[in-house]
Amino acid sequence: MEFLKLTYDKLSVEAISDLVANPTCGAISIFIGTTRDSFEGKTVVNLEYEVYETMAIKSLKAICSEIRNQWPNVCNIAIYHRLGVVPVKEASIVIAISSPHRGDAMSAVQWCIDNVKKSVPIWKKEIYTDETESWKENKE
Amino acid sequence: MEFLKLTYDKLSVEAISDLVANPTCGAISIFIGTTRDSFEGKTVVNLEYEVYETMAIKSLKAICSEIRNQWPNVCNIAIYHRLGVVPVKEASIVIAISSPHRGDAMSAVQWCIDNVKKSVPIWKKEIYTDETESWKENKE
Amino acid sequence: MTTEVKLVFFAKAREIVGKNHIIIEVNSTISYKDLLKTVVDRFALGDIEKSIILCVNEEYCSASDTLHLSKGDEIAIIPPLSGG
Amino acid sequence: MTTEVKLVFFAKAREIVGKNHIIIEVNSTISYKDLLKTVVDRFALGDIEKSIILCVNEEYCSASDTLHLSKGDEIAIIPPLSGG
Repeated sequence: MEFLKLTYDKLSVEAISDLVANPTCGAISIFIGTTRDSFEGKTVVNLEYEVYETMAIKSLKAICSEIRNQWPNVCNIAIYHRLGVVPVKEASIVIAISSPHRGDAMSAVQWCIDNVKKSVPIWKKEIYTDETESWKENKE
Repeated sequence: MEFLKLTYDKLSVEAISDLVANPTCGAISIFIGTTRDSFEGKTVVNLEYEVYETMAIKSLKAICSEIRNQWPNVCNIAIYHRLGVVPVKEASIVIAISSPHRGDAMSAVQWCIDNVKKSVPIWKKEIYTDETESWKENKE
Repeated sequence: MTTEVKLVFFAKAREIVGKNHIIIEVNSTISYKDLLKTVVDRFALGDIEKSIILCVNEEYCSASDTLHLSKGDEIAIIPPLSGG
Repeated sequence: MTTEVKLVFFAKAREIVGKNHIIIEVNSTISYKDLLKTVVDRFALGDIEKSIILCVNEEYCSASDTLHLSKGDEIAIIPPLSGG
């Protein structure tokens, strides 16, 4: 199954992990992106995410299909992205994937986060203590 | 910091994830090993872990040192292994590693679970519905 | 021939334009480059022109596309992504 | 010269022996292979002999080691691992 969500609520790693758990699966791999407190020496006070919602859901679905192509043994996939203000240290994204053996879940999560960053229309703005702000750009 | 624990209690993914979260780290990678409900067609009713405790803690510490050698950017490491009876679908191990950028945390977790399975003196016995039982052996 | 399409703006583009979306009239057959130029000129997006990508009905376009637009099509102005 | 060491058994080995640990007297200088043979013979571990590894004071030994044991050393009988 697939669990995709864009939400203004705090993300619960436990709940997302429970979603993908399955008695036939021995492995769950999770990636959590958390917000950092500084950028090039400036202190981040606040951080906001914005989304192109309909297209984002479409891209997330496309990512899930491609994961199932590449890793047919993958069992469940959850991709939760938080929107709006995200306090420093809290999760902006949680990806959880289960599979019978660990290799599949781990590779799939790695590919998944790379491709979420590349293709899902979501934007982050950082606001610094000196009152400047900046829209970020994924590079990795 | 390092958080190593061998415990008879249920593992909380949320609590372990919170342990390694850090405002300078943008990424947390987590691996969860969960118990499966069947083995070669037999239904597993019960599953038990046993440990050589002092040596296990020593091996876990050695694994952490090696992670810090190989991935100097890794921030916090948590390795929690559950002991005793673990119900099907629940976590037997949770590994969580944080790092400023995601590559380090993800590679380190992968290396960590491989090496926990290889070198930490912990044993699992599966008990089946037909009342047979079997001590398992890590192969992967 | 022209048609009415909906432009939707995000992130930096939305801040510059000051609106989430606007209906405009454009040629119904138009090259990607001309559409981009039209949007950039009309909404003063010159500063971010080089980093913008256009989507039509939630699909990324490429710079070599010729677009055939119909009334109600949604054209999104997509600054560099920073999700995750 | 002989010395008293503590044998500790785990998993299948513990089940076969029926005890967690036992104090025995062994030669204080002994090859890994002789020590393994002594333990296997004395505790009827023939069935799992090939998969056992011995640890001395929580360090894995290799089959080519010559061990120098002192009173109180802990020798662990380690069946194949299955943690994780």
